[in-house]
Amino acid sequence: MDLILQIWHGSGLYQLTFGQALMIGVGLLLLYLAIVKKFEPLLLVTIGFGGILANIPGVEIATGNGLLHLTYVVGIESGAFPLIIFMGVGAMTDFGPLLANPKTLFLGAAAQFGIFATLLGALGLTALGWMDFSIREAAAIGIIGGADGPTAIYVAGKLAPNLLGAIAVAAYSYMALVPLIQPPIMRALTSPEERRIEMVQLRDVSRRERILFPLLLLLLVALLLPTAAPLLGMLCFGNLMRECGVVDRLSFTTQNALINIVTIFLGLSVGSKLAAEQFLVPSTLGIMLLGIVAFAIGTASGVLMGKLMNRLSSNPINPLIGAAGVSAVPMASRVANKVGLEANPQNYLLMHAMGPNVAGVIGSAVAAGIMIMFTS
Amino acid sequence: MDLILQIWHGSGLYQLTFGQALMIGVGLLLLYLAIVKKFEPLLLVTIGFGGILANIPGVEIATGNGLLHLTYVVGIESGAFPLIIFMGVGAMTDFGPLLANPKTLFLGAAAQFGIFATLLGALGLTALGWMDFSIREAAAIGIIGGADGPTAIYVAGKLAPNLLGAIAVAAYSYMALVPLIQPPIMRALTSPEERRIEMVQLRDVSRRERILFPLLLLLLVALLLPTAAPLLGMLCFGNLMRECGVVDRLSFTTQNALINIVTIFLGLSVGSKLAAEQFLVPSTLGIMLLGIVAFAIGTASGVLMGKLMNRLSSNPINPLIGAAGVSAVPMASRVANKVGLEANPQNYLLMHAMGPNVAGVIGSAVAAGIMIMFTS
Amino acid sequence: MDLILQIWHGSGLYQLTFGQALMIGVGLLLLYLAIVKKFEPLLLVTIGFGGILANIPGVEIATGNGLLHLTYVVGIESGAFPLIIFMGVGAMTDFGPLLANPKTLFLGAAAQFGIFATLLGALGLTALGWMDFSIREAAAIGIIGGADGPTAIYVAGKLAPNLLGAIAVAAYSYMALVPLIQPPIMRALTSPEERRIEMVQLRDVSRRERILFPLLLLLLVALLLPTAAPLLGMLCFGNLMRECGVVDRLSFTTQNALINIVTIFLGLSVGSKLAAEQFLVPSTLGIMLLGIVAFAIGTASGVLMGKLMNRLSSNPINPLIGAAGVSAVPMASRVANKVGLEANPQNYLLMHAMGPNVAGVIGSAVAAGIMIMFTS
Amino acid sequence: MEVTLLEQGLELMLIGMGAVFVFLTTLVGGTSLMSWLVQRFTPGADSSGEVADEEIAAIGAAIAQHRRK
Amino acid sequence: MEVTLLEQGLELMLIGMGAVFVFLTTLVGGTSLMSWLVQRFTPGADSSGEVADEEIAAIGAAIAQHRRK
Amino acid sequence: MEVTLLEQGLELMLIGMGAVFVFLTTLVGGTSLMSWLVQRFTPGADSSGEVADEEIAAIGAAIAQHRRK
Ligand code: NA
Ligand code: NA
Ligand code: NA
Repeated sequence: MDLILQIWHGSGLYQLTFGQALMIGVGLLLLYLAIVKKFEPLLLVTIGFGGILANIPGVEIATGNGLLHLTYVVGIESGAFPLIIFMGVGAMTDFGPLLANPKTLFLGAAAQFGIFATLLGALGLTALGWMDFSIREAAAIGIIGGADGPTAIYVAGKLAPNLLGAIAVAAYSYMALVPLIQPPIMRALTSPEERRIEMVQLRDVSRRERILFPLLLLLLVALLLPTAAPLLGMLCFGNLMRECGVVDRLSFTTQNALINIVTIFLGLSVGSKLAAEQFLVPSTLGIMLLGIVAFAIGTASGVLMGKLMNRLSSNPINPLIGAAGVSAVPMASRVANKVGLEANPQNYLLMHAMGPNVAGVIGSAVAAGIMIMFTS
Repeated sequence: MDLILQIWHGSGLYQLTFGQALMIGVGLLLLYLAIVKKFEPLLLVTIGFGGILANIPGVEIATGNGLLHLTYVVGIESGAFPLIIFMGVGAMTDFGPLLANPKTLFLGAAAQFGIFATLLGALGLTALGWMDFSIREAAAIGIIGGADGPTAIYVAGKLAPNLLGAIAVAAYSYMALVPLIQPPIMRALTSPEERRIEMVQLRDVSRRERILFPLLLLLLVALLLPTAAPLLGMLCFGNLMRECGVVDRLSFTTQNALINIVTIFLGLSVGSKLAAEQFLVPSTLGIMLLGIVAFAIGTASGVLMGKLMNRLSSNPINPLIGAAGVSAVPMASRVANKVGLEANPQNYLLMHAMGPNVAGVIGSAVAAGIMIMFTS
Repeated sequence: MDLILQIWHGSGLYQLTFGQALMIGVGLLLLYLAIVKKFEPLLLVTIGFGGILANIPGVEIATGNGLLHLTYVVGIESGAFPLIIFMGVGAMTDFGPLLANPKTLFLGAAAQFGIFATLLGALGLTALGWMDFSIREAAAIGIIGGADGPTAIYVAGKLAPNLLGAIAVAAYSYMALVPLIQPPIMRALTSPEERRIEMVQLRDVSRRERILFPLLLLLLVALLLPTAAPLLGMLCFGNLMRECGVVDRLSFTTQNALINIVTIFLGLSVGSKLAAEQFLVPSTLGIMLLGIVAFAIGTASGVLMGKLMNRLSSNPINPLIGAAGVSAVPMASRVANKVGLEANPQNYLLMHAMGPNVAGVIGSAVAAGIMIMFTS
Repeated sequence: MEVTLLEQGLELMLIGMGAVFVFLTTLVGGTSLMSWLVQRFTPGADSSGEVADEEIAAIGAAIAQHRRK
Repeated sequence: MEVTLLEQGLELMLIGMGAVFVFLTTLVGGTSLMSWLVQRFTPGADSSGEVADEEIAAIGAAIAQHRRK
Repeated sequence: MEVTLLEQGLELMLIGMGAVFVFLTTLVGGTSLMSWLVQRFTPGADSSGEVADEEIAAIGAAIAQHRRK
């Protein structure tokens, strides 16, 4: 009979807290969004499942010597996983549209305003006494506005590891929700005429330019902002492998087996930070709230910059592509394309939006470097 | 001349013990079984080769800072490798036949009797004074009867790391020998009429059921038996990736590059535990003996449960598929199919046996969770 | 204003030393050789890029807790990466030509004279007071003459970690330059008649011989020279997976995803040792100088051994294939083929050169084992 | 203490087999209920057609990946 | 000290956005210059034709790899 | 002690080259013996035909894997 009692006391049903049940529900919700709604499935499936595992009472997988705790220490705390993902992103990114129209980098710069506005917002909530974020925590929260998962995880791992779960979930959830969050803002800030603007076709970009671009970017980062060099260095390395044409087998593995393996363990590890006692705290609510504000402000500032550039530039620029400056590659480009098509059925903005879209990746890595430099 | 003497003293010939020579022979035997007889080649090639490397005197690869010792610590002691293999197994497993006929889960349950009978046997040998196994060691030995390599390694790593080499070799060797061990037992316990029984064709299983099943299994494990949650959680995660249809690239990598890489290092690491001084001890003989008893009892109880279910059920059930309940996927199913065809050339049991076969994987993971709960 | 000053002080431009600028130039040069000249691109792209990252002042990626420092510790110091690469090389190597004509192993033996001559050269420079190499350092430098990257890195990691960057760069650079270094030496030491010699076509080698060869090699290493067993053991393991025909999926992953992933991190990790303050020291110049001498002597002694064997053997042997004995697979074989074709347009030496070429891999691993045995 | 190792093992065997059966019985029940609910609330067969589609999509994706490369 | 957290944040925002713009402006300049130099010193178009070649090479390599296996 | 580093190196060179040759000579002998035994005790050529079979099997497996996916 003792043994049966021991089974019962060891069972999840006996030990389950309300918070854990709630978090298992959150995990199931993330899986639902990923599988049924097809929102960012690569990350939401893995994070969601990791979140469920982390909230099973009595199971040693997300804590102690458990697998997910080990991968968290080895891969997230060290920054290794986000850096490897960035290498993979580099190997999968075509900088051609950006090279064909480098001015779209300004759109990628403008959209980073969401990051800094959110930083200020987080400090404002603290000043009001509603939250209690340090400047490092506020900086890590702001990066959610960069709409770039690995950057957010990398920065949170360095500046505010205690908030990493909430920040990662906010970043990926809102990236998943980009098709819902962005269009109303884009429509509100542009006139139908602006949305109808067709853009000049992009020129072909030579292989030589494609090879030199990652090296140029690396050297600029090295000289101007070394704290952004790990992220952007790995991005450049991946892209150089892709474009140089002599290491195709390395590039192929980076884009497939390697990034897939790391994505699985990154997702599960991040999910392992969704344990109820860590996640169900008031600051999570604040982070979720600030995160959506960050996305909205980033979208708006990208669009407004697009309007400004359209007035100043000789070639017409459709301000909708400014919204793609937040990153969230390639979803934000697709959104810009879709909203453009609504206004003008001949207006294919997809390739034009890819320029600011990848510029947004660079821009938020730069912002991340600045945050790390000033607060650590 | 000193140097030549130093070469001679450093040479394997000079240092080789009789035990090491014997173990190199065992390693070659495992390679022979794998390559010529094609018995479980993925594991027997890697374990056999690792065993040879571990018995070369004077070579630092299985000890100290050697590669295989490092992979052992990182991958086996931590439990990481068996868990990742389980994720891969999940991604490769089709639970369709089980979902079409869930009652076959009872066959998978019955076959686990081999595990517990062997536990008792190991304690019996200890009571007789022939061996000296603690209850933890007896539990780890019993798991051999689960006919599931990663489960056996996971449990041995937790409960009896000193016996890991012998347990893993026993588990994989007997899994390899399933086509020799099972048929006589199956024939002895069934009448020709029973072996001839044809079963009703399985219904189609919808994608929605396939997606919900791993989640259902995970939640049941979470609520009832958290100590089984790491193993079954990873199995469910792999299966969810397989079935959900939105992360095919992760599922593909899990089934290929990732499981292959881990299999290589798991096999070599397990092989590194075949060093003569650790392996050539009386307990190894006991483990090999108990292991085959475990397989035999598991097979028998699966078949007997099949006979019972055939009498109670409205649809006919061929008791041969009960033997597949021990796991050893998919070999045990093929054996059931082959013995069935002998009795009735129209009798294709393969798909019917896959249900109890994968049920056996779940069943032995459940038994493993119980063992871990009660003895640690 | 303080913050702007902080940006400026944190910037690379402010902190950059002359040495770092120079080393960034060296990194760019390696990239140029790899991408434009297509010299050993898999390694020179990764090492070159790692070298640039290591010389960006203020960036924490090659030091401290940075990713490249971690991969260096985990993969290079432990010897894991070179061993895994050797496993991959084994899985990619066809020992058929060697088995068809085992006498070519003597050519692979002779070419290792470059290793030992360079060891003596390094000690000579020390005796002259120009350099200050210990015997362990001299041994590690000598291995450059083995023309085998992973062997050089493995030995340097064990005997002279402080010189690892220079040794690896020398080894891969000269391997890249084999088409420039070898031909003049080969022409100088052979007469046009010798270069014109056509060789007898190689016999078919049965699958059974191919399977037994790696086991034979392993057992010989085990019995005679255990310090070479980690390297040659992994080579044999990879080759056994390739040839045994029952673990094709493991062999495929070893030849693709696994070796590619390890190559990326090995290259970046080695590159991280090109930090200016470590690399820009007088000993680097000595190592670069000794390295090219090692290649030249190895080539010469291979060719001379070829001449000798041609006189003693009943079947004609073209001495050019002796040059392939240095390793540098498959580049050295292609060079032998090309120089042979110049003298006789019907003379296809490629397959004949592959024998000594893979023999050179074995030979330098044996030499590495001897160096490790005697100096550690 | 008079509880021998063997008695401990016997108890573990009984409880263990019991727990395995309880767990798998619950799973049988849960699975059957889940399948019943799915079949009740899903109109039409959704399995056979989809598989073919998926296969075509997989091949298409493989070709596309090749082209992209 | 009277510098509040909020003032610190404000300063970080101004400097930060400034730095982002300075960096990306430099990158626009550098990229434009690089492209101009490449186009000036490279005769003929080298982009479109090459892609097709690469694709053919990739397929060829895949077939070769298959054969080798 | 009068043994200089250089003498040590010279000795290492002689012994080392000797050991390389001894090892590879043994390997030549072992390989030749192994090949002779295999050819003596294996009837018929088993190499050429098999390769083609393996290739076909590899392609078949790839297609099957594709279908399964
Ligand atoms: Na961004
Ligand atoms: Na089982
Ligand atoms: Na060599």
